[in-house]
Amino acid sequence: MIVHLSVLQVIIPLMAAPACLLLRKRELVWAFATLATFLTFAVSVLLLSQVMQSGAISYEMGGWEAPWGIEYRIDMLNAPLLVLISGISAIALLAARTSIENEIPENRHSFFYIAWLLCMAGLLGITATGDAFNVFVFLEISSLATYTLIALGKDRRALWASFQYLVAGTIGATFILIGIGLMYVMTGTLNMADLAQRLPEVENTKTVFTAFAFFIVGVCMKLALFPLHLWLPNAYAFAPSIVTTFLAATATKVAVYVMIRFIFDVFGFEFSFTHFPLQEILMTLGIAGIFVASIVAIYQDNLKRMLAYSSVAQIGYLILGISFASQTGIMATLLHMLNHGLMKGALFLSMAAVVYRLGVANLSQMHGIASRMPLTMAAFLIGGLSLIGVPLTVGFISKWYLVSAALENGWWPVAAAILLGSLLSVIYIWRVIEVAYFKSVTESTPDVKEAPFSILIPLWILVLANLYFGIDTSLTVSVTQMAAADLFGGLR
Amino acid sequence: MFTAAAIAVLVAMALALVRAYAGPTLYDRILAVNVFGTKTVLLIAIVGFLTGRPEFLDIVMVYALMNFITVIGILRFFEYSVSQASANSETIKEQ
Amino acid sequence: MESFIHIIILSMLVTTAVAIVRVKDLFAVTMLAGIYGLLSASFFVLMDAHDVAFTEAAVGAGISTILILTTLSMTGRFEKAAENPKSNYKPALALALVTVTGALLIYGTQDMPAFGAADAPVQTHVVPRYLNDSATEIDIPNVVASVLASYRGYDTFGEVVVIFTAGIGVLALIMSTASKAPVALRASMEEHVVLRIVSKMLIPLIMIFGLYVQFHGEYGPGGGFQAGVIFASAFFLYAMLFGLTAARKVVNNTWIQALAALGVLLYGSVGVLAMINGGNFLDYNFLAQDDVHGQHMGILFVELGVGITVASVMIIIFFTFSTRKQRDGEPD
Amino acid sequence: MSMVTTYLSWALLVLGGFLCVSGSVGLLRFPDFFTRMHAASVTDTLATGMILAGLMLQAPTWIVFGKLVMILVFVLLTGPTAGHALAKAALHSGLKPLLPGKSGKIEADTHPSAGGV
Amino acid sequence: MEFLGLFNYWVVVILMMIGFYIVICSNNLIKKLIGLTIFQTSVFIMYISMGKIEGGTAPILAEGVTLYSNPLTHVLILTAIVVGIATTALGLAIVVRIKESYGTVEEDEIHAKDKKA
Repeated sequence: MIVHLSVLQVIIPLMAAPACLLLRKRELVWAFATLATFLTFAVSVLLLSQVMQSGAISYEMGGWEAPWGIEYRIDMLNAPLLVLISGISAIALLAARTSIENEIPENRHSFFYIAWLLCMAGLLGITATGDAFNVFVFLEISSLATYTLIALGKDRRALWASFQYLVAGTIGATFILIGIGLMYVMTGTLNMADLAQRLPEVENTKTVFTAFAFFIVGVCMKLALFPLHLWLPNAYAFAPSIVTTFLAATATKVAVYVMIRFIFDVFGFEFSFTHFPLQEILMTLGIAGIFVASIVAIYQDNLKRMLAYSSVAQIGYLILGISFASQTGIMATLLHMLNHGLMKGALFLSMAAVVYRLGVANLSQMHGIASRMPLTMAAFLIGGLSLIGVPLTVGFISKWYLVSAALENGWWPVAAAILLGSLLSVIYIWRVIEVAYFKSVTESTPDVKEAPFSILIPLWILVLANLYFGIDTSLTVSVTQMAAADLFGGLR
Repeated sequence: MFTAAAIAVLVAMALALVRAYAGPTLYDRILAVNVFGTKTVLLIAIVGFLTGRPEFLDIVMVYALMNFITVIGILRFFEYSVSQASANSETIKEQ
Repeated sequence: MESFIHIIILSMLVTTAVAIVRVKDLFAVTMLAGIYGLLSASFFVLMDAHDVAFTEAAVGAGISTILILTTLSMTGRFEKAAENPKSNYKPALALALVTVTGALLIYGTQDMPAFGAADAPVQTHVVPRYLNDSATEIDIPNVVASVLASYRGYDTFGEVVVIFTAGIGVLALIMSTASKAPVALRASMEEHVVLRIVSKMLIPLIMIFGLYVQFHGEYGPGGGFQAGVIFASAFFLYAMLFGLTAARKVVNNTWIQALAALGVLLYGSVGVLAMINGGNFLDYNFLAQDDVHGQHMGILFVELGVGITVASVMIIIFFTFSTRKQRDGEPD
Repeated sequence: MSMVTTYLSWALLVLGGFLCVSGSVGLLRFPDFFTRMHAASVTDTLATGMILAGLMLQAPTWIVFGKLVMILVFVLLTGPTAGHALAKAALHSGLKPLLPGKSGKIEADTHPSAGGV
Repeated sequence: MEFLGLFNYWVVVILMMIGFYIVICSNNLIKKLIGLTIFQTSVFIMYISMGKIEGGTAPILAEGVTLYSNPLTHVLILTAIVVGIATTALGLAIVVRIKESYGTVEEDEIHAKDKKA
C-alpha cells in the first residue's frame, strides 16, 4: 500500500463521504468522518516523510503514463501543504461536533460532515495533482462543498455571502478554465510537467500571454487577493465558526500554492517575471492589500469579520513573498503559508469557542470575557501574538524571512511596509486584548462558563503547535528551504 | 438535396427564434420554443446525413425527448406560479 | 455547406444571448436559455462532438431549464429594474470590464492555430495515441468513452463526486424537515388527460432508452452521465404530471440517497479493486486475466456507477426543489 | 438504390423543407396565438414526417432506418400532445382567440388577465 | 472552412462576454445564474472548436475513416458540463433560501435589508 499513499490521501475522504451518507446517524457519521480524516492525516505525514527521504513521488492514475493519463506528483512543495490541510481538518473536526450544536440544525449535521469531507478531499486533490484540468475538477469539488458549508451558517447573511462567493468563485473557475484551454491549444497537453516542457517553444505568443493572465486572475479570485477579495470577509464572518477555522487555515493557501506552482513550475520563472510584469503587479496589490485590509480590520466589531480582513492582509504578505522572485522570498511565502494556517486556525477556533458560549463574537459584548473564559482568551492572545510576529511564535519566523528576503533584494521601503503592516495588526489584536482582559465585566457581558473541553483541547493543540514551530523551526524551515530550492533549481 | 432541406430548417429556426424573442404572450414563446426544438431535431438528423455518418441518430431522440419535457415543465410551473394564490388555499385544504 | 450552417448557428447563438440580456420576463429568459442550450448542442454536433452534444442537450436544454423554472415558480417571474439611482453606474462599469476582458481574449486568439487546422498542437500531441492505440489497448470504438472512463478515468471520478457534492449541497440547504411531510404537489395537470395518457406510454420507453444509452455508450455517443439524466427525466415527467405524492411512492427518500452514494462507491471500488490486485488506482488492466477484458469490465462498472449516481442525484435535486416549493406555498 | 426512391426522397425533403418555412412564416406573421399555433403545429407534424421519411429512404443501413422510424413515432406522439396541452393551457388562462367583432372588424376579445400573460 | 479562420473564436469571445455581462450587471440572482451558464457554455464552445479538425468526423472509430476530431476536448467538456449543472443546482438552492429569508431575489433589495439590520 505504501506506493499508493499519494492517491490514498485523496480517495480516503472521497470515498468516506458517500459512505457517511449510508450511515445516516449523525454521531456515527461524525465518528467515521473524524476517523477518515485522521487516517488521511497519517497518510499525508507518511507521504511527507517519504518525500523527504526519497524525493518527489509520481503516481500514474489508471496506470497510464503521464501526458496521456493523469498524474499525481508529490514533492517538497505540496507535501507539507497536504499535512497542513489534513491536520487542520482533523483537529477542527474534533471540535466540530460541539461547535456546530448551536449553529446548525440537527438534521443537517450528517450533510455538514459529508460536505466537510468533500471539501477537504477537493483541497487535497488540487494540491496533489500534476494535471492542469484535474486542478479544475477538484477545485470545483472543494468549491461546491465550501458554498454549502458557508450557506449552512445561522445568520441569513450567510446565504447571501455564500451566493456571492458562488458567483465570484465560478467566474474565477471559468477564467481558470479559459486559461487552461488556451494553454492546451498552444501545447496540446494538460500535464503540468509536459506543459512546462512545451510552453517555452510558444512563450512569445499572444495566446500564452492571455492564458497566463486569465489563469492568474482566476486564481487570484479564489485566493481573494485585494481587490478581488470582496467575497471573503462576509463568507468567513457568517459561515459556521468551525468552517471558518478550516477554510481560513487551508483554502486560500491552496490557491496560493496553485499560483506558485503555475508561476514557477509550469510557466517558468523567466516567462512570469520577464515577459510579464508580474512582479510589479503582485507587489503593488500585495502591499495595498496589507494596508487596506488591516485598516478595515481595525474598525470591525464582529471579531470573525475582523480576522477575515486580517486574512486578506496576510494573503498580501504571501503574494509579496512571491513578488520578490527570489529563493528566500518563495521560502518565506511557503513558510508563512504553513504558519499562517496554524495561527489563523487557532484564532478562529478560539472564536468558535466564544461563539459557542456567547452566540456571537462581537467585541461590544466581550468586556472582561477573559475572566470568564481564561483558557480560550489565552489561546486567542497567543494566536494574536503570533499574528503580530512576536518572537517565540511561528509568526515571527515567517515575518523574519519575509523581511530578510526584502532586504536581500535591497527593497528597504518594502521591508518597512511589512513592519508597518505588523504594527497595524498590533492595533487590531490589542483592541480585543484590551476589551477582554482590561475592561471590567459589565452588565452587557453574558454570564458564561469556559468553553467545553471538546473545543479547548483541539484549540490548545493548535496553540502549542504555534509555539512549538516557533521555537523548533528545523522541520518547517528545512522543508520550505528544500521546496524553494527545488523551484529555483528547475530554473530555465 | 440535404442542403436545401437544411437551409429550409435553418430559416424556420430563425423565424421561430424571432417569435420566441418577440412574444408577446408567454404562450407564444412556449410555442416558438417547441417549434424551435422540433426543427433542431430535424437539423441534427439532416446534418448526420450531410456529414456522412448518420448512425448517431440517438442524439436526435434526446433532443425530441428534452423538447417535450421542457414544454411540459414550462406549462407546469407557469400554471403553478400564475395560480399560486389558489394553490396556497388548496394546499391548506389538503393538510 | 457545413461552414454555412456553422455561421448561421453562431449568429443565432449571439442573437439569443443578446435577447437574454434584453428580456425582463424571467420565464422568457429561461426559455431563451433553453434555446441557447439547444443551439450550442447543435453546434457541438457540427464540431463532431456527439457525446458533448448529447449531454448539453440533456443538461442545458433539459435539466437546468426545469430546475430554473421550479425556482422561478417560488421567486417570482419578473426581474425588477434597479430602483436605486446609485446602481445606475453599474452597466457602464460592467461594460467597461467586459470590454477589457473581451479585448484581451481577442488579442489572445490572434496567435491561435487557425480553426480546424490539422497541424495544430492539439491534434499532434497526446491525442494521436488515443486515436491510434485505444483500439488495441481498450478495444471499444468510441474513443471519447475510452478516454473518459479509462485514460482520464480519474477526472470522471472527480466529475461523479462533483455531482454528488451538488446533491449533498441541495439536500443540506433546502431539504424539507421530516416534520413537514410533503403535501401533494397540486396535481394541476389533472385536466390534461391527453398529456397524461401519452406520457404514461412514453415513460417506460424513456427508461428503456436510458438503459440503451447506458450500455451502448461504448459503441456510440452516450454513457453513464447521459443515461442517468435521461432516466431521471422520466421521473421528472411522472412527478410533473401525476403530482409529487404519487412520485414519492415510487422513489423512497432513503433509498435514492443510498443509491447516490452507492454509485460513487461503485466507481471508487473499481479503482480500489485494481489497487488490491496490484495495479494503480483505476488500472483496469488488473481487473481480469487479459488487459482488454479488464478494461471492458472496468469501463462497464465505472459507467454504471456514473449512471446510478447521476440519475439519483438528479431525482434528489428535483424532488427536493419541488417539495420545497410546496412548503413555500404554505403560509408560515 | 433505385432512381425512384432517390427522386421520391428528394421530393419529400424539398416538400418538407417548404412546409417548414411556410409554417414558420405563419408562426411569425399570424395575428394571434391560436392562429400561430395552428400554423406551427400543423406544418410541424407534416414537415417532420416528410423530412424524416425522405431521410429514411436514403438510410444506408436498417439500424439507421429503424432509429428514424422511432424518432418519427416519438415526434408524432409528443408534438401534437404538447401542442394540445399548450392550447388548452392558454385557453384556460384566459387568452381568447381573435374573433370577428360586432363591428365586423377583427378585434381581440381581451380578457382582463390576458394582457398580463 | 478556411475563411472561418479565427472568426469562430471571435464570435465565441463575444458570447462569453455577453454571459459575463449578464452576471455582473443583472440585479436578479436567477438571471445572474443564467448568465453564468451562458458564460460557461461559451467556454465549452471555445474548447470544442479547438478540437475540431478540418474534414474530420466524430471520434468513434469506424472502418474507412482516418481523420477524427480531437476526443480529449470532448472529454474535458463533458466533465465541465457536469460541473456547470452542479453549480447551477446549488446556486438555485441558495437562491431559494435567500428568497425565503430575505423575501426578495434582487441584489439591491438584499443590500438594503442587510444595511438596515
